[in-house]
Parts: sequence; structure tokens; C-alpha cells
Amino acid sequence: MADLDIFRTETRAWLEANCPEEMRQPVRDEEDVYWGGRKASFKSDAQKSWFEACAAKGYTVPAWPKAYGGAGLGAAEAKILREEMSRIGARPPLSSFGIWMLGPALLKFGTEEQKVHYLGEIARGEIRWCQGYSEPGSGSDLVSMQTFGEDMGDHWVVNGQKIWTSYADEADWIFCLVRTDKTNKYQGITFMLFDMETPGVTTKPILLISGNSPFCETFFDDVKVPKDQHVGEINRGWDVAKYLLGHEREMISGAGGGDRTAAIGATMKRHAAKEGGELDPMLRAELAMFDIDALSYSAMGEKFLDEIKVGKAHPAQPNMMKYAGTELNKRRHELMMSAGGSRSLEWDSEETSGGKPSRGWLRTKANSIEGGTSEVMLNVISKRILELPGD
Amino acid sequence: MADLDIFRTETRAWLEANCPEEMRQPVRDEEDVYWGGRKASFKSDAQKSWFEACAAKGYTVPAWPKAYGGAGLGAAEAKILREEMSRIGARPPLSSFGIWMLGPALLKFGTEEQKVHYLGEIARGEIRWCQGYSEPGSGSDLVSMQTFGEDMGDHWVVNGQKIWTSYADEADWIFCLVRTDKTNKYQGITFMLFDMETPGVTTKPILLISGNSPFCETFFDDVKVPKDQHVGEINRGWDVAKYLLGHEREMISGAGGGDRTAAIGATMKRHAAKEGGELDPMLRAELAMFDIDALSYSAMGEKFLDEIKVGKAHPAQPNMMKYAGTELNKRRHELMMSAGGSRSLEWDSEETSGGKPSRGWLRTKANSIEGGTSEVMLNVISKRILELPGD
Amino acid sequence: MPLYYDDDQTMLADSARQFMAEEGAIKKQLRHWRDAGCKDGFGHELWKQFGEMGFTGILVSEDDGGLGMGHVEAGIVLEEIGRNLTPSPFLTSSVLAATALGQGSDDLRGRYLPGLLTGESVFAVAIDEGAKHRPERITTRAEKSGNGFKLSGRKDFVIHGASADMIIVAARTSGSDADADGITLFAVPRDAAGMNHDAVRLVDSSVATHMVLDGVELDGGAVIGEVDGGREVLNRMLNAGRIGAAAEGVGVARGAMDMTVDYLKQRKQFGKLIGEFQALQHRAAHLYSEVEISRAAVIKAQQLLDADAPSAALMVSVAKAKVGQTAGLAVREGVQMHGGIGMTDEYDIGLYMKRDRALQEFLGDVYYHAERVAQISGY
Amino acid sequence: MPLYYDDDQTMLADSARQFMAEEGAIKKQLRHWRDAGCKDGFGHELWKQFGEMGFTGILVSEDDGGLGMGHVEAGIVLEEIGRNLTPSPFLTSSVLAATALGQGSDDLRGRYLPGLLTGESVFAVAIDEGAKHRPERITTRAEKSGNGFKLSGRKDFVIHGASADMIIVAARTSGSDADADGITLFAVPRDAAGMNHDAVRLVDSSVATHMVLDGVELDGGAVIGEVDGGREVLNRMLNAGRIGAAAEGVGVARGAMDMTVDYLKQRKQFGKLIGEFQALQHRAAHLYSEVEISRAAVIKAQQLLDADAPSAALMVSVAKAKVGQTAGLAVREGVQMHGGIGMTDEYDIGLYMKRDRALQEFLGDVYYHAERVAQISGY
Repeated sequence: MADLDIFRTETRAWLEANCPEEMRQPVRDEEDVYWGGRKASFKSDAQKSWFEACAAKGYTVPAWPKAYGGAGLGAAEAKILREEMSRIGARPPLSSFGIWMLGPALLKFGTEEQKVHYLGEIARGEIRWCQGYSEPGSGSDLVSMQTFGEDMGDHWVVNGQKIWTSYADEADWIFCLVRTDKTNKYQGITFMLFDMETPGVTTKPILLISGNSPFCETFFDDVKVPKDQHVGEINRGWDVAKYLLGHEREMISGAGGGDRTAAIGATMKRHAAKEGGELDPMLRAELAMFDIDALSYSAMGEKFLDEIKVGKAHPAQPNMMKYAGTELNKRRHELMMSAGGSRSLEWDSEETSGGKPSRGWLRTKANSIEGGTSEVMLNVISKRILELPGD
Repeated sequence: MADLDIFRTETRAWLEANCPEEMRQPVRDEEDVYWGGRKASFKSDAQKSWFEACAAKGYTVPAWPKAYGGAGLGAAEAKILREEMSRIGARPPLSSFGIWMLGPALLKFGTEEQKVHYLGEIARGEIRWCQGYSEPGSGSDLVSMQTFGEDMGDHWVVNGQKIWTSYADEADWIFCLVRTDKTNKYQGITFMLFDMETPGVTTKPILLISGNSPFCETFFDDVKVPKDQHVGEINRGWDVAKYLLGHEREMISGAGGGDRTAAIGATMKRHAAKEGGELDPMLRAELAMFDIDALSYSAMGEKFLDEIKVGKAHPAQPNMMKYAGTELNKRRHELMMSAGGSRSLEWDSEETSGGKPSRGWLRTKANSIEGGTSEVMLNVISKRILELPGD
Repeated sequence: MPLYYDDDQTMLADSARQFMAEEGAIKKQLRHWRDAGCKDGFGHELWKQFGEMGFTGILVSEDDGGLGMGHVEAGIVLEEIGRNLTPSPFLTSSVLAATALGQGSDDLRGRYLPGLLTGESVFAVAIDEGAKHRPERITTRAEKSGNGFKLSGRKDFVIHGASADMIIVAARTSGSDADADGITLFAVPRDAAGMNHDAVRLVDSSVATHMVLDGVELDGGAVIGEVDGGREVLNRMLNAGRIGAAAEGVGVARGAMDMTVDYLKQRKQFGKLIGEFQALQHRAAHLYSEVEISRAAVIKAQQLLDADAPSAALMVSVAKAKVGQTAGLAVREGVQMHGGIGMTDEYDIGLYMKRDRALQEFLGDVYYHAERVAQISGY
Repeated sequence: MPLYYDDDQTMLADSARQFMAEEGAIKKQLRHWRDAGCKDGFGHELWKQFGEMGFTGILVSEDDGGLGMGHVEAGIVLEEIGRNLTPSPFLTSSVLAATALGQGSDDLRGRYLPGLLTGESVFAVAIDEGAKHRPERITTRAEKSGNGFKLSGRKDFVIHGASADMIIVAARTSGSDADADGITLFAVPRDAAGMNHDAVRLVDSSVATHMVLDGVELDGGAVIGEVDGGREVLNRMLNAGRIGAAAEGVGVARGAMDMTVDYLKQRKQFGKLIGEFQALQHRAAHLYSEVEISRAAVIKAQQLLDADAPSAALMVSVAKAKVGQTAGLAVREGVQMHGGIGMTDEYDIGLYMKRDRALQEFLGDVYYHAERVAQISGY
């Protein structure tokens, strides 16, 4: 226990010394975060120095082993670091799909060589990854995907199309599900890794209703992928993907904490007062009902994390968290729009810094679709937790 | 037009002269209504004189032809009579499944002889009918029923069991679905009529969670039913039943009007004041949301009736009315219980005249089950109105 | 009066449906003007076509050259506008402004109505002060000056404010901010000195303004109705606008629902049409039921308004709130059931969600009207 | 502290689950005493068994012979009580009264706690005045008389009032009806002269009383805590009772859900198990999610109470309201999914609906606690 106290003191001091004031401001959008990669540039010196200080100490991926660029922190230490960072509102030094998605997959399924090479690049923010799962027509039914890699001995030739590849236009490499055996639905998929600059790879951003384009369509036209660039066994990529989907749902489920689960009634009242008005009694009632659900959900998030640590959580519980958390977040933004009134309808005004309320509200509508729709989550809960008969 | 005005004046005068003050009080429960039949007795002289006056004028079934005991009123006149009766809050002179259910079936499918005989008895309140549709295990899946009538030449011998037969213990006759052909699911059912005093018929009341027993289990043990006692063709009883189910849903759908669709906020406030309290702001908000739905639904009820009159309503629209109306009524009683507080929890106190609030609340839970569950209604809407693909 | 359309109304509905589906279609109007970054957010050509169709004058009396019809008929046009997300000044000009002008002097009616009928003029109304609809409280002041008035104050959410030839402004000529009395309505011409507009594009691609009145001078002829007696005209105008917005909302809900139900019949997942999944079937059926009920509430309120019935105000708030709930459900279910592509600008369902949001807010949202329902009902 | 049970709590949960499933089963207790028309509505034998198990003293300090445990542990027992609809005086005696007595004098604790520990004594609390829970407003008055007090007033919804050996009464010793201060709690023995009970059976077959205090004379020793300083003790007692009721509500919700999910796996319609219908699957899955979240809220609030955290009061109201929503949903879905037989007294699901309704009302319903959440949060 004493060791942990020491660690906390040291961490606090280190953060004090290394996290610039500018990096202690709330993250307003993805722009405020450093995503790394070849094409990346720092938005400010503060962002640069904060990232470099963390990278040097392994704090871009604190829980990864030192050998792979992490700090090798144990669960307790990692928790302390999180607590101390959120205490001063420190921004994450580096965000990326490499950290959230590919990293965990490599840690579980990768070869030692892959871990040293790829994880290191991720930890140092050198390579930015994107994810190639969904395809037009597949949607929730992932395994129905068609992108095919033809075996040419020492390499595959990949042809097909992916959709919802996040920031594919800014990414350096892609981790990608490719069908390598047409005769076997589940055991005919390989989890491939390849460079987005490989000839034959093209991307097209998708304009969303929010007016932003965080996703792309990505096209593969005779793309050569060396045979050694896959995670897990050939034709066993679905195991890796399933593992990652579970992991993703845990992550999306908000893991408690964060705005998503905060109560909003008091804030909305201040907001209304600023606009020179009062909360409608009826809106006030809705806000109270929401706060009840939000505070309950955040207790659930805390409980869920505690249970995961000791393996007490039902393996399908992340599906419940994802379902409830995303539905809650959509409701939250509906209420924020109502409280904001006509001002929050503005699409590009300065007062709304370019329509943050309305664009943010529209963005949340994807929460219950991406990473497994609410309908799929409910199917999984009823089958795997309630064990209702399946058809 | 003038004729109708005259009719209204005459009707108003007739009601003034014939409807006793006592019969102008709101109906508190089924006790307050005369159901007729061999075992029936009048609760009061007022009830008796009101019934006899109406029966003499054909006003127990105003829209039925005079030849069958009705008053032969046209739609417009019948509407005027309804309006004038509700204007003075006159109770129905006679209620029965004969009027609501068997009557319409006979009018559409019955022989002239059957009409004269059975409709007359119903109009005069001589015979009380009950309905034998559901069976244990059938539930929403009516056609799966098992009660079988063996053809013995001039009669059937019926064996089996029915459930949810309303007031079977007080009824004189039953109209009953009986399987007469085991080889044909839909076209092997006959719509039979027989006396509940026929040897082999026994009934057992079902105790409900409300503490009342409006329904029975009814058992048939070698019951002899003469071959001429059926409505519609032999083995074509399902056509009659389907027609009646549609008719029943129209009826249950509340056809607008009535308590079911009334706003309750103001009443609940007075109620709370009587108990020396105020409405909780949050309950007030819920009541407003309910009143919005209730007043909207009652507009829908009015629209639905107007459209039915001129054949503009979608044939499956009664299913929507039934679904929305029953769900609304359940919510209404939940809110009344909340507004009533601990007083409304009382089960048999004098102040609640024997637990009317709580027993009434529990009774409404059957609304979305009887006469077709909400789930069946939604299935029908999606198939027949939205024409979604069926499995 | 039966709660379905009579023969004339059915004819109007047919022609409105056909006209809006062709001329007012999403691709032809909303997307066209949006992608062109049009400063008005709608097309003046289409507005003139509204005039040729006679739509512009539905609520204008026959003496003034209009059709002298009622809110049921205006609602018929608005439902088709909603279904096609057709951007136009119909609601602000032909419903709100026309209702107010109907209470105005011969001179005012003669000055403004002809341009409205032909679709050459566009009118706006300036009511809200602040981000929420609170017409009970009006602080914009109109001081007597000479034989006229001088207006000072700030108005928000003035739809078409920058495109309007005339703006109806609710101002206070006496009493204190929250008084019912002491309100006067003014018809302010676009070129009035001291009137400044800060135009902002909204989520549904319409354009509203924050409007500042800095000592705007008007002569007595600009007054609509009686000085200090504007509340009654304002309420009449608001009720017309609210039930109009509700009717448009029904169109939005029906448009979103129809588009979604069609999608359920085409899209396959797990080897099935998604419309075969019972969970979606039940949600769609529930939505259908809510849409039908909302539409009945709107028609009922329109008839009560046309009959000048005392219960009209209650039913208008019931309908605006009910439609708000239902249209919100329709667009949320619409986007969710479309899945990923529902989030793309390429598909239209998201446009319904955006329009619904702006319409919800216009002239009072669900919460505002629920509060009114409680107050009018006496609790 | 992690939000799951530690080893001791897990052991307690196991024994409580087994004990309640056997001794507290619906058939053995609720139906038995209900059908016998028992005037208490519960069995004294079972209550003594609670004593032998040590449950009665969970919240009683070890110095007073109890287990000195916290609200998490009390909640463990209450969840099993809820799951089995076990009628007992546990919530009123071992949670509400025990919490108040814990603040009482040595004399009071010595007089009442031993009987509680063995399960020989039954206690009740008299708080509500009128049909809704409004403890902010206390009109029952206690006037000084001699070296004691004279109580006059009326109390309602006094659960177990007629069976109780002692009733804790919240009365006003100074100030006006709505004052926070000026409240004093009294321990009133059953035989006190001038106390009259009008017993009424409730929908869940429990028995409550309308209680009239007609100049009930008590000596100063009956005062729990400080004269005029009872509000703080009252709040402590209320929070304990509210989170206790919430924990029992979680048990009711889980019991109803489990019973319903089992039924979905047995009942056939249209040649299918009804549990195969996706619409029901999704509703069941949603219910599961709500139940899990509600349970987390309750455990969180229990831990905050045990830690005497300032945020405990907010979380208690959050939990009571959330459980109210969820348990209500569970019993409504339970009855609906059971179909016709769910309406019969023969099946247990309806008993869950009845118990839930009474529990919802006890110590503040969803609406009361939602209002508290808003007020405590400052809006």
C-alpha cells in the first residue's frame, strides 16, 4: 500500500512538472487531441511537449510492457495515473485506434516480433492505424463481408471495399478483415495488416449529417499484401475480430466516467439563466428523470469496471453497458438541445463555435449504431445472458 | 334535418319522463348495470322501471330492427339517442354479451328464425349469454383450440374445456367455438349455441388478482348439442369468430369517449387537495404528458368513428385503436394510483368503497390481454397496415 | 363536423401532394438551395408557384382576394410541405403574418396582401426574445414619438428575417415585461432605419436572424389592430402558427416513417429483410399508431380554431406537444433503423431529423406546450 | 470500495438467499397469512427466526448486542425479502426503528433493542400525514406537559402500526408546520393511552393503520435524540428506510423478471416458445439492463450511506426513484408477458405487482424523489 502512495506522490509531481496548463483544458473535439502518424503535426508546442514527455516515460500506453514502449504499470498504478490525470483534467497525450484496438489484439494474438515492431510504433505515435471491418451491405452482419484476398504464394492480392473506416484518409496503416476462404463463412477470414500507401488503396471520405467526415469508404484494387502481415492464424481472423469487438464494446460502454454519464440538470439551469430564461417546469422534470438514469448508469459503470478487474462481470455484460450507455447519451443530447433552444439550432455561428451543440447532437445518433447496434446488443443480452431460445 | 330535430326533442322528452334520477348516476361498477337473464334480479325499482321502459320502446338495442326487438333507428337517430342519454348521464338499461357479441354475429350470419328467436330474447333481457372462445394453452392462438364436437347424426357430443368465459356461472346460454373437423385447422370449427343447463356443463370461477371473479373455466363432459344450434355453416365457425373479434376490437377500442380517454390532471389536483396535499411537480408533469396523449387519443376515437361510418377507416385500424386505447388506460390508472397515494392502496376499506382504486387499477392490466393482446395488435398493424414482410 | 377531409379538402390535398412531390421535392428544393448556400434558404420561384396554386391566400379573406379557407386547408398544404421538407415562407407569411394582417386596417391589408397572394412578398414574425419561446414576456418597447412610435429591443429566432419585405414585431407599448396587456403588433417594412439583422443558418438549412431594433421609427399606420390591445391578435397569430407547425410536423413524421418502412422492406441483414424482425415490426407499428393519433389531434385542433371554439387554445397546445413527441420518435427511429447509412448526408432521413428539430423549437416545444396544457386545464 | 460484495457479504447473501427461499417462500408466508386473514400480515415465528439468523440486529451496534453492520448488509437481506415477497417487520423494525434508536439514550436502547434482536418485538414508524409522503411538513404536535409531553395529531400509512410494541412518532415541539427545525422523535409504547389505530389491509396484504394521537402523555425519556433536534435523526432514519425499500424493490424486480424469463422459456404460442419472439426478447433484455443499473445505484447509495458521505442523500433519492421505475416496469412486463394467467390469483406474478405498488409508495415515490434529486442538485 505504501508503494502506491509513493507512486501517487511521484506521479502527481511528475504531472505538475510535465503537463502544460494548456493541456489541462477540457477536450472540445477530436482536433484537440494528438493522433500521431506520418501526416500528423502538433497543434501547439504544449501539445508537442506533453506528448514527448509522456512517450519518453511510456505514458502514452502506461499499461503496456516497457519492451513495447509502455510503462509496464500494474492495474493499481494505472488507476492512480488515471485518477491523477483526471484530477488536473490532463488531456490524453495520444489517441489512436492503434492504442484502443490493434494494440490489445497484438498483445493477445501477435508474435513477439509483431509486438516489438508494431506496438512500439504505436506507443511512439509514429504510425496511425485505421480499422477495416464493415462493408456496404454487411453492416451488423460482419461475417457476410466480401473483400477477398487471393493467395499468390508469398502474398495475397486483395480486392474489395470497406466502409466506416475511421479517418482512413489520415491513417498510415490499416488492420483489415479479408476473406481468404470462400468455402468457410467464419473460419475463412484473415486479420491482415497493410500500408495505406500500397498501390491500389484509395479512400473516399463520407459526409455525415453532422457535416463532418470522420469516416471513409476504402477501396482495394489488386492490393499486394505480404503473407507475414496478419494477426493470429490465417483463416482465423474472426477470433481476433470477435475479441476486439468485445473489447471495443467495453471501451464504448464508456467504462463509467466521462460526460456521457454526468448529471446535467444543474448545468442546464445555469445555461438557461445565461440565456436570460428559466427552465420550463416540464423540461425540469425530464432533466430530473434523466439525471436519475445518468447517475444510476455511472454507478453501473463503476461497478462494471470493478467487476471486470476481478473477473466477476458476465462476459456479455459489455453489451448491456454499450446499449444502455449509448441510448443514455443520445437522450442527454436531445435534452441539451431542448434546454439550449433556438440558439442550439445554429449550424455555423461563432456563438456556438461552429454549431457544436447541433453537430454534437447529430453525432450521438451514431452511438447506438457503430460498434454493434442497440438491436444487436439486445439480441446478445437475450441469448447469452437471459438464455432465451434463439431462432 | 328537421326530422332529426323533432326526433331529438321527442327523445329528450321521453328520457325526461322515463329515466329515473337514480339511473342518471355514473356507473361505478358492473353491479350498477342490469345484465338480464333467468337468474337476474333488479337492484332497485328504478333499475326495473328504466329497463322496462326501454325494452318496451326497443331502446335496449335501439339500432336493431323492430322485428327483432329493437327500435330500428338509423345511424343518425341512434347517435342522437346516445348523445341525449349521455347528456343526462343515463345508464345503459341493459348490458350483455348478447347485445355486444352474439347479436352482431346473428344479424350478419343468422337465419331469419334464429334472429327472431334469439335476438328477441336478448332485447327483452330474458337470456344472458357468455362467450366460449379461449382454451387453456390456446391464448392468443385461438385456432389451436381442442374442444371437440363429435357428429352423432342429429346432434353433436361436445367434450373439452373453455377458459375466460365471462360470468359463465351467471349466464343461461353460451356461444362457443367447437372443433368439428380435426383434419382442417381453420375450416374445422363450428360456432355453436347451447344452454348452460345442458347436462355435462360445469363452471368454475377464476379468482383474479383484483380479488374479483368475472371469468370462469367451463367444462364440457359429453354435452349434447342439437345439430340446428349453430351460427353460419358447419365447419365455418372461424368466419363468424373473426368477424366478432374485429367487432370486439372496435368496441374495446373504446370508440373514443368514456373515462378511458378523458384528461385527468385537473381531477387529480382536486383529489390531492382533498387529501390535504399538492400535486408533486414531477407528477404534475407526468399528468400533463398523459393528458396530451389522452386528448389526442379521444380526437382519434372521434375520427375513427367518423371514418367507420363512411367506410374510410382501414379495416385493420381497430387493432391500432385497441392497442393505443388499452395501453393508455393502463397508464391512466397507474397515474391515478400515484396521485391517490397510500389511500389508494387500501384493499377493502370503506373510504375506498372496498378498494375500488386498487382493484380497478389491477383490472386494467387485462385490457391489453383480453380481446387480442397488444403484441397481437402490433403484429396485425405491421402485417396488414404497414405490409411488412411476415415470417 | 366529421374528422376527415370533405370532397373539396380531398381535392386540395391531392393537388398539394402532387405539386409538392414534383416542385417541392427534397432534391429540387432543400438540397438545391442548401448546397448553393442560398442566403434565403428557399426559392423565390417556388414561392411564386405557391401563389399561382393559390396556396399563399388560403387564410386570406375572399374580400382581400384570398381563398378565405381555414386552418384545415392550410394544414393540408403544410403536411405536404413537411413530407417533402419543402423550404418556403408559407408558414411565416401565409399563416402567421396573414392571420395577423387579417386583423389589420384596410390600408395595411391593401399594402401587404397583394404581394403575398402573388408570392412576390415574404413576411416574417419577430416574437421570441432569448433562446426559448416565451411570448408571455415581451420586453421590446415601442415609445410614442410624434404621431408614431419608436421601437427598441432585441428579437431572436426570426425565421426569414433577412429575406422578409415586412416583419411583424410584437412590442410593449405599456405595462411591465410580464403583463398580458400593453402589447402592440407592428408591421415593420424591411427598409426601416435602425433595424439590424444578424443572420444565422440553422441545423435544417433555414436562415433565421437575431434582430436588433435600435429606435426604429414607425408611423401610426404600422400598428396592427389596437394600440395596447395586441395580445389578442398575437394569440390568434400564435395559435395559427402553432397548429400550422404541428401540421407540418405530421408531414415530417409521415415522411420519415414511410421512408423507413420502405427501407425495412428492402434492406437485408443476416439473410433476412430487416422488416421481418419482430422487434422492428412492433416499433414501426407503435410509431404508426402515434402518427395516426397525432394527426387526429391536429385536425381536431384545426377544426376548433376554424370554429373559433373556446377549447381551441387547449387543443392547439395538445396537438403541438403530441406532434413534437411523435415526430421526434419518427426521426429517431428512422435514423436508427436505417443504420450507418442513416448517418450519411447522402440519405434523406437525416434531413428529416434536422427539420424536425427546428420545427419542435418553433413557437414552443413539447415542454412549453405541456405546461400550457396543465395551466389551461387548471392544474 | 469496490461495488461488489466482499467475501463476508457474499456469505451473508448466500445464507439469506437460502433462508428466505425456504422459510420466507411465497406459499409458506405471504399466501399463508393472507389467506388466513392474519391481522398482522406476517408471521411472528418467522420474525423470531430472523432473530436467530442475526438479521434483526444487522444495523444494531455491537455494543448493543447487534452485528454492527451497514446498509449494504441490510440491503442483502432486503433484496431476498423482495425476491420472495416475504412479509416481515424487518424494514420498519430493524432498519427504520433501529436506525433511530441507535441515536437514542442508553435507557431507550436498553428498553427496546433486546426485544428487537430476538425477534420478539415489532416496531413501526409514524411519519406520513395524509396520503402522500411529505416529511418536510409535520403538523402532529407535542406540547410540554409536566416533565413530559402530550402528543396530538393524526398519522397515516403506519405499516404494522397495530402489531407494533413501540411506534416512533415524528412530532412538532416548536415552530410552524413547514419548519425544518422544531421536530422531535418519540418512542411511543403500544399501551400509551389516547393512541387509536384504524387498521386497513393494503393491496399487498400488509396491514397499515391510520393512527390518531389524542393527547398521548409521554415522559421525557421517550424522546429519541434532542428535543427540537429531531430532523437530523428523522433524515437519518428516512435515508436508511428509503435505501432499504429500494433494495427490497430490486429483489421484487429481479423476482418478477426471473419468473417471467422462465415463463418465456416454457410457454408456447403459434407453435413457438414465446421466448423466441424477438419483440419479447428485446423487451426482456431492456428490462435486464434496467435491473442491473438499478441494483448498481442501490449498492452505490448504500456504500455512501455507510461512509456517511455528503452525497449519500442525493444517491439515495436517485436509487429509490430508479428502482421505482424499474420495478414498475418489471411487474408490468411480467403480467403482460404471462398473458391471461398473469391476471389470475393462482399465479405469483400478480403478487409482485401488488407488493411493488405498496413499496413504490412507501417513504416517497418516483415523483417525490425525482423532485428531491432536482432540489438537491440545485435546480
